[in-house]
Amino acid sequence: MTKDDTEAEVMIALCARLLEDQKTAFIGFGMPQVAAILAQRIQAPQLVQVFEFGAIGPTPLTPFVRNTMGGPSNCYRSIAWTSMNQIFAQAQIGLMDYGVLGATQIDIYGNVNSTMLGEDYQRPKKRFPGSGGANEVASYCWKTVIIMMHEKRRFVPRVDFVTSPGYLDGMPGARERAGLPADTGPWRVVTSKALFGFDEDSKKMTLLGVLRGLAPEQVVAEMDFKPLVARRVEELPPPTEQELRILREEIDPARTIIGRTAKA
Amino acid sequence: MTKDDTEAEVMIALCARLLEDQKTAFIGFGMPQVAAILAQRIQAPQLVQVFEFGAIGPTPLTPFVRNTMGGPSNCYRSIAWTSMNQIFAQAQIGLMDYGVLGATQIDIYGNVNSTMLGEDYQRPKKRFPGSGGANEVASYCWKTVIIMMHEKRRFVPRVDFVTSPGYLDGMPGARERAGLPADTGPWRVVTSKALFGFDEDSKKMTLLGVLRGLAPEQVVAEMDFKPLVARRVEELPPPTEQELRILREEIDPARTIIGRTAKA
Amino acid sequence: MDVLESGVGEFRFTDPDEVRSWMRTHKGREFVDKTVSEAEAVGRFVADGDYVSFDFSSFTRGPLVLIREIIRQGRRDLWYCAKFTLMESTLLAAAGACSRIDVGFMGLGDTLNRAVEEGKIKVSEWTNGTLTLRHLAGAMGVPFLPTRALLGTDTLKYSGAKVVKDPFGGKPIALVPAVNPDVGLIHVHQADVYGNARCFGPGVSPLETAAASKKVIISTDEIIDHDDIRKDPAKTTIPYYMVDAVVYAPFGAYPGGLPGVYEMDFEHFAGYYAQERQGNLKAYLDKYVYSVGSHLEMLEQRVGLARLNDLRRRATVKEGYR
Amino acid sequence: MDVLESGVGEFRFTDPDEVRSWMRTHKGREFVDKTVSEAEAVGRFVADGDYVSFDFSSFTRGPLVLIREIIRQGRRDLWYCAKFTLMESTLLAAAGACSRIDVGFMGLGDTLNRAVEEGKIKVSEWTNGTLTLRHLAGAMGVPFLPTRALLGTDTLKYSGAKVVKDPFGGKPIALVPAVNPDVGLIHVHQADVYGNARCFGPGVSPLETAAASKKVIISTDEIIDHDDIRKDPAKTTIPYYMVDAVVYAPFGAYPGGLPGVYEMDFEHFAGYYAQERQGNLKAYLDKYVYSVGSHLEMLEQRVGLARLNDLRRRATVKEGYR
Repeated sequence: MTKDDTEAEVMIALCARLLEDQKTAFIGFGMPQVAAILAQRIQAPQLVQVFEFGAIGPTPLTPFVRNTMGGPSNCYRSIAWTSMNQIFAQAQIGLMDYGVLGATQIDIYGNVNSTMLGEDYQRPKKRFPGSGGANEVASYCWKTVIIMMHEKRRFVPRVDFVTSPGYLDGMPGARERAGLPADTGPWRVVTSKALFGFDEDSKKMTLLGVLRGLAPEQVVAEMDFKPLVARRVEELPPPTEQELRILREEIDPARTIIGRTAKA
Repeated sequence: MTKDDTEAEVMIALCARLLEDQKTAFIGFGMPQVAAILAQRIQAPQLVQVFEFGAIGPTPLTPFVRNTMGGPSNCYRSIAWTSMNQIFAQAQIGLMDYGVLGATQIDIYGNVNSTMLGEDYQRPKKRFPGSGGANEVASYCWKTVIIMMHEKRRFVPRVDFVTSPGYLDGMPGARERAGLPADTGPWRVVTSKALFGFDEDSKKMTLLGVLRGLAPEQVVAEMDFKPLVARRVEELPPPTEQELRILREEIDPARTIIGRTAKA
Repeated sequence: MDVLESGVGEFRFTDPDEVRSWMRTHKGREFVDKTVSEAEAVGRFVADGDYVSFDFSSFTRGPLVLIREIIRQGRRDLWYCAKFTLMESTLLAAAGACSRIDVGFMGLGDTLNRAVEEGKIKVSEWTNGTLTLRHLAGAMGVPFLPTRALLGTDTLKYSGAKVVKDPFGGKPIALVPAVNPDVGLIHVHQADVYGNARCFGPGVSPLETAAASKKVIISTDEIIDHDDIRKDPAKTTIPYYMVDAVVYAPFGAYPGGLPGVYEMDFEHFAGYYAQERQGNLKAYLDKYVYSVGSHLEMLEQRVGLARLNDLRRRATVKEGYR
Repeated sequence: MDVLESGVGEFRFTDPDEVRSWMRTHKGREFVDKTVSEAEAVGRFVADGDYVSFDFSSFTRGPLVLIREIIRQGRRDLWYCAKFTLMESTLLAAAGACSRIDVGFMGLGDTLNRAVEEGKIKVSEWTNGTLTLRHLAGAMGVPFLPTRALLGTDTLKYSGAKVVKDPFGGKPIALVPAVNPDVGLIHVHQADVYGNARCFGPGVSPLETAAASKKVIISTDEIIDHDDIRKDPAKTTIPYYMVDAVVYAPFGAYPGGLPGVYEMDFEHFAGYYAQERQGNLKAYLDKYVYSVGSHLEMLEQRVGLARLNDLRRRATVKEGYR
């Protein structure tokens, strides 16, 4: 991370680079939106963004307007405007290539917790907002990308509550046995320091790349479990000048999203 | 029947009189359409017609255009245009007061056959077009009206094939036991000679009225089963001058529907 | 949740994961020009033995241009989904193109009824509503949907539906299996070259049919700019990635009508009825299908511009159809 | 079709025949003027203990006018359906109006999370998609719908869903029970006095919410002629017979926006966030709800015409929203 990049800018840039042009991508609220717009402005002008309230293929106006996911700027010049049941049907039938989600906590098998900490569901130690549409996205989309701050407390051996399914207990075919669509699951985890995938056999989170200037050990030290490490860990370039310019000048000049840093 | 009324005109007029203003009515193809338009022109101007392809509340243009059920004349100035799954959902949830259907054959419990005669489903003695949307209408609407030519071969003790449900075997609660919506079922059968209801306890077809000039015995003689007969059988006036004028001059001057007579 | 009853009818069912896998690999998300002639569309996307579905009706916004092309190319053994069907199922059967029918409503005239009586066509029994619901299940990627229709009837007995006890309320309820047709045929008012399509007016199930079908051929009376689609996204009935081919076919619904654009041709249907009653659909097919090389040739040589102009002139009700 | 797993969450379920009976007797098919004030609508149609559903979002086309009125009238023990929810669930909880929540997404800020931690609010776990699907089931008059979401997760475990073996394909599938809310609250762009209503732009589930709910209150930014509805029937989102009350409420979605008409009030939300973080929503409610007698008074005295005009001015994107 160059000295003045925020953690949010790093996560967003790394995430945007993963999204291919002329693919469909189910986009969650907040940071995933900014990443998708950035991807559209660089390598994926015809990325078909899809939102859970039913907009398909918008070309969002910038500056990005925080909160109004359903408003005119964000839904500008869509291909179709539908509804939630319709758009999740399309995801369920296999039409969505990517899903991009934020998360509060994740474990080694990519299970995501955005519901609660503690043992007693009715009296949690800490309560979070819940699934939103994340459970559907993580269940239905072909390749799910999870984007999160790189903080130790967020990477835990086993999440207290599985809000959205990763590879469950990691046993071969665990998702399919549960009835989830075949050949789906978390594909990448993007953080402010690194990029992870999942091992094909063990389904364990695997370090694929680290931000230029960081060592794999530094990244792993800030996780509460030990991920697998790829034979060759890629060096991830920090946000380019072009990426930063577009983020800072075009998409989010008020820095409501890109200004975020880890609380830890 | 006055000398120059056709059987179709009689059936249509008798049926139209049953439809109340400001009620919803699921309308089948052909004769039910003409009856609904006639009702709108006389006592039920705000009858909300509903068609299985999704039109809600049209005020059809006349002359009535045979066949183009989905065309602009028939769907003119609707309240809403939807789709088949949507409109059957509304019927299933109990929003449709009437269903009006034609039928090929009926039995004493109001079960309707529009599928086939014979024993072997794959090699019927005579094959008919099948349910269309009639099964849904007869299952979901609160009061189903069946409109048919009064011919002996059409009123049989037991239909060869139950296409659309009447009171099934006539046992109390038979429809509910099968899983059909409670408190539904055939309400009236309108023919070219008479009007029938169904006995509350035995669920048997019951003669409620006969066309002026006919005796109940004459009507029953042209049925292959003996219906119950109401304590007081109403005398049904033949089509009025107003009804005939509207049918002949406004709705169907080409007589494509109102010109029909029994083949027997 | 025990199965209380199972219909004996044969039915087409595809495992939802197999459907998903198809949708992943065959439904391109690329923005490519998909316009082709009706001959090429049918040649590439309709195979012998396919399960074929259609929307909306032979009288109104039906893809009759594609039905005639299927007959012209001599397809065989189609399994035809007769939901809200009329002329086109009859023509397919008369031409020997289909050997199985899922019955909602059988057709126009007695030709098909006789074919069933003679054992030439195999049928399974459904209803317009449950066949459309099966498409919705297919479009949702779930294996079945529940319905309170069919229950208590022989229609259920000769369908592929099952009756189960609802695990929430305890009452019997019917489940209909999803259908994912091999081919969906849909005529629309407008489409762009990528396949984003608009239908105006009520319709049976254009979106469900497009979403459920593995291969989708759109025929359209107008081609519009992609930019127009983006100016009014609420008007889009079918998004492009569900569509495999776009056939530009003015009067593609002929002899049926396209609401707000042209009326159905009553005289044509009168002639059809007469030939159907005489058992002479061969002559009808010769005239309108086999003896002409294309839809355009049929319109020009068998219908004529004066008649076409007249059908457009009669479509005076425009409200709501744009 | 055995039940393989059952969630332990409490859930609202109404037998479909009971729902039908309600729809038969309470949903009038008469064309009567249903316009009433927000006070009268909430007074007549929202009772303590009701299950309440809402569409679409507090930021976009939400019926905030009705939420504030519910709080003003001091309703208690509501069971709130938090599908795509944000500010309004938080306000209801802060005001002590709701005691149970079906969670899709919890709210705006930590107020609600703390209320759950402290045991002041009981929750059942769902997702935005499955809560919306439950409304679709309720709108279809069926007891459940199947989904391939929820499976394998704790979300399912604390929901009311059940997992069964699909009797067609044999794989496990989740069934979610229908929900028929006591009250559905929907803000729309336009409605006639009978309740025929139009929403423009994408939306979560205005029709499903209206169709499933026993009592439906529409708030609308515009009242239009009934005749206008009939001139463009494809634009009708909700037919009148689903609607019990029509509240004429310009800026009814405030502080959220109405696409194409006015933008959300960012400054207002900034103030809300600040007070929410300080745990001072009492002051917020005092200012915008308790100290004013009506929506109109709130707009006039707490927002002002200059701000309202500015919010309209900012809504420059009109394409598609009419």
